[in-house]
Amino acid sequence: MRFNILKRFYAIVFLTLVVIISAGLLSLTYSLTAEQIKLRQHEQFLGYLAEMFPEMTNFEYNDELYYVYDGALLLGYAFTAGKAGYSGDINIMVGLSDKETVKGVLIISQTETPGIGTRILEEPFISQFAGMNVNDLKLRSEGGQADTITGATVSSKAVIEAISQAAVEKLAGINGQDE
Amino acid sequence: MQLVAAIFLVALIGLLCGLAIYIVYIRVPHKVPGLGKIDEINKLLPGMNCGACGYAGCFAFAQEVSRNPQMASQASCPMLLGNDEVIKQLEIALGVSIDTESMNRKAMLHCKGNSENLFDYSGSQSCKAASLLAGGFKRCPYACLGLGDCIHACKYHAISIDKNRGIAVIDYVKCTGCALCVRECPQNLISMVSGRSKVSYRCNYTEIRVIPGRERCDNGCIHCRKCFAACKYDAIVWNKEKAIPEFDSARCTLCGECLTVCPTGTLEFFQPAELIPSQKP
Amino acid sequence: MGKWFKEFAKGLVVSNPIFVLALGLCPSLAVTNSLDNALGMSAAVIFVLLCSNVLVALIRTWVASIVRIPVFIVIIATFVTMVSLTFEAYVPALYESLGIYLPLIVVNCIILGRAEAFASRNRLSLAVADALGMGLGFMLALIIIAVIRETLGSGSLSLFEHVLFSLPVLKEQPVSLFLLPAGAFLVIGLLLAAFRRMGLIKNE
Amino acid sequence: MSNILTIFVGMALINNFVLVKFLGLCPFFGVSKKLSNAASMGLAVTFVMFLASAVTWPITHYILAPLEAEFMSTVTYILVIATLVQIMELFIMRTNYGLYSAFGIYLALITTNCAVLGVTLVNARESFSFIESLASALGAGAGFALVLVIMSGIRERLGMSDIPKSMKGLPVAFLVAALLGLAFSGFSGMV
Repeated sequence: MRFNILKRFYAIVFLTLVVIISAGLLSLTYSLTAEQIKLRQHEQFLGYLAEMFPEMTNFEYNDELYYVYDGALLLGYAFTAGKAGYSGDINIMVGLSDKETVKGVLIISQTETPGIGTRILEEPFISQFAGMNVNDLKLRSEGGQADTITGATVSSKAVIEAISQAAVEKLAGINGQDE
Repeated sequence: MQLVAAIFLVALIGLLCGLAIYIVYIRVPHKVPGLGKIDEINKLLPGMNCGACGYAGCFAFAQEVSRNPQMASQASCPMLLGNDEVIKQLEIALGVSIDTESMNRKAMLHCKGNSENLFDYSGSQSCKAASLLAGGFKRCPYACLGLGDCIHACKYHAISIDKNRGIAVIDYVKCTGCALCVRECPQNLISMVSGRSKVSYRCNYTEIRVIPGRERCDNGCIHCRKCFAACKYDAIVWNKEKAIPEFDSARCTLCGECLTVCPTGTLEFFQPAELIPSQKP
Repeated sequence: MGKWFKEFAKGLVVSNPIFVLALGLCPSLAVTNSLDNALGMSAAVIFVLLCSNVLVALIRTWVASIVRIPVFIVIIATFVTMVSLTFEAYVPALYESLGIYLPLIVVNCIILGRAEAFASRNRLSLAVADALGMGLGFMLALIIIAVIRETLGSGSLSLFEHVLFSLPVLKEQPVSLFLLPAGAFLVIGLLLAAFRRMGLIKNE
Repeated sequence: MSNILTIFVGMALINNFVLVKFLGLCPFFGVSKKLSNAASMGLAVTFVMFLASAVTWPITHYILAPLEAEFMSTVTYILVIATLVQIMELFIMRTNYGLYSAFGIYLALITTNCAVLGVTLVNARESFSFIESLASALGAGAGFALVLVIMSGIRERLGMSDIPKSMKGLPVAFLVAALLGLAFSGFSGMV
């Protein structure tokens, strides 16, 4: 009788066994690669930060805001912004030379349609932000200075909105922190 | 530590899934009422789902037959024709005797395809579409257009196109009498005849709709009745309303007299070549 | 030995997964807009296809038939997630560009198709042959499509960041249709017709 | 309420699963020869997508998220989908054998359908609420069925038309898909 029960429930036992083994294997690989991924992401970010502030020697980081220093001199601030574009998330890094003016904008990762969406990386669009006043960081139609790329409206609009939203939050942080 | 909990929970999901499949596998009523019998009959049937018997596939036919068994004898299921032992098993299963005579049928095409094209048709390659265009592109409005609607319908690949005459040719041996092609032909050129018929009347022209500029081809029957007069075994009966000969396959001896005497060559042997005595060398 | 090679060669041209079986189209259309992506994706598919065919062939006698499909698909999903984790850790650039299509290799019809149709019914060595054949056939097809799409779509063909060649006129105004999904359909359709015309693949 | 509608329309038309997101192409070419098959396949896939989203949402939010085991989401989702399809197959086979034989191989094909797993992954990535993920599943299913029916209508018509020998069948289906893809990319600006 006992064997019969095992025989009948064999299918369930087998499936559960396979699931346990696969879940175990996965957790193993996950724990192996987890800090590697974090390290990789951090490294990548540092690279972008250095690109934004070439003379940076060290930086402080608290509540998602980077304070960039050259020795003791405060060079500026930097923060990340992210929004869903046409076919995936777009992550952006925004650098401020001081509380008002934008130093520059860098696209960290995007999976837009190559040739169309990827034009947000190219010259006219990406460099328009440098030197722009912080509260102009809105669409031209909404009273700001930033304009989208014809033909890639979804992607470029996503970038501008991401920057403007993040700027508003972070500036509140900086001003609040100064007072 | 959290990973171990995650593994445990995912394993739990796996267990639940396995359990769900198992329960459905056991609890859902294994047998649709009477499925056993239907399954048994279904196994005997060819499983081609050709629809010749008029039902949506062999399983539906099995359901119908298991409900009223006498219906089986007029069933035009082609595969049952050939092998007798399947019919015997079916008779046992249904508890009724099936006479196979009424089952043995073949498809016959009533056209020799000798009428030339009136215009060069390059539209949709289907007889139904072509026949909508002023009754087709052939001089004779009843002629076979040779675009193969019947070929697509035939599940036994018994019909092919005769390239030089441009008409369909039905292979006597492969044809299982499933009658699927009859519905497909827009010119209703194909009719089901008994498997034993010897001579075929290869013309479909009737005076019902006379269209100016359109007439029968050289092989069209001119209703001269010579074949009726020439037949020594009076195997031909003259149908007065339609004015066409009808053949009694029991009396016909395949002597070929009517074929030679017919001025337009409308008649042809229907049996495969090797069965026709007069054509042997 | 002959049988092994026949199974292997079958996957390359005669029953090429993309052109003949029309399986595994989802990733192949999306990632063939650049040669690097295509190579990355085919490497991942070959690895997963090989491992899953081997494992499926090994356990085919023990697996209970009711749970056959869930078990196979869990095995494939495990391999794919491992591949995607390692890619994310060690080859992030490729991981970014493959995007959602990397986890979708799990439901890539070739892998479960071969596991279900072939590996679970043949012995190990044939399963390996089939996996390699199908994998290389997939890679071959992906490379051909990627070369055409990238050259026409972006005017130049680059392999791992160094440009192989670039077409003079197309460099300025590339035909960006080919980078769009519709372009991928076009390329595969015309290629398939060309292969049939050349007699490589038999007509329907 | 309007948010759910935008998600439904968004999934059905704007980022239609087959022609914009490129998921579920294998059955798309395999099944679209006959209109009746395409319609029943579309229905079956929508049903499985709905059930799958309903089941995977609690798993994501109450099991995977709190334990930060997102990397296991693919395995668990595909396990749930395979089980659902298996149960549906057993259920249909037992109760309505005629429909089962009509479906034939296509039922098993749903498991390997990238669109179904795609829906669950998108639901997780967009972190929809329960109702929203059901709406997105229905939208994706409706989009899939819509495109499948359009494609099979065209392919049946093409079956009879005068096409060069080497283009017949699959190649012409790809070209039709290309044109449909372009047409559907026209929706992209709507939402």
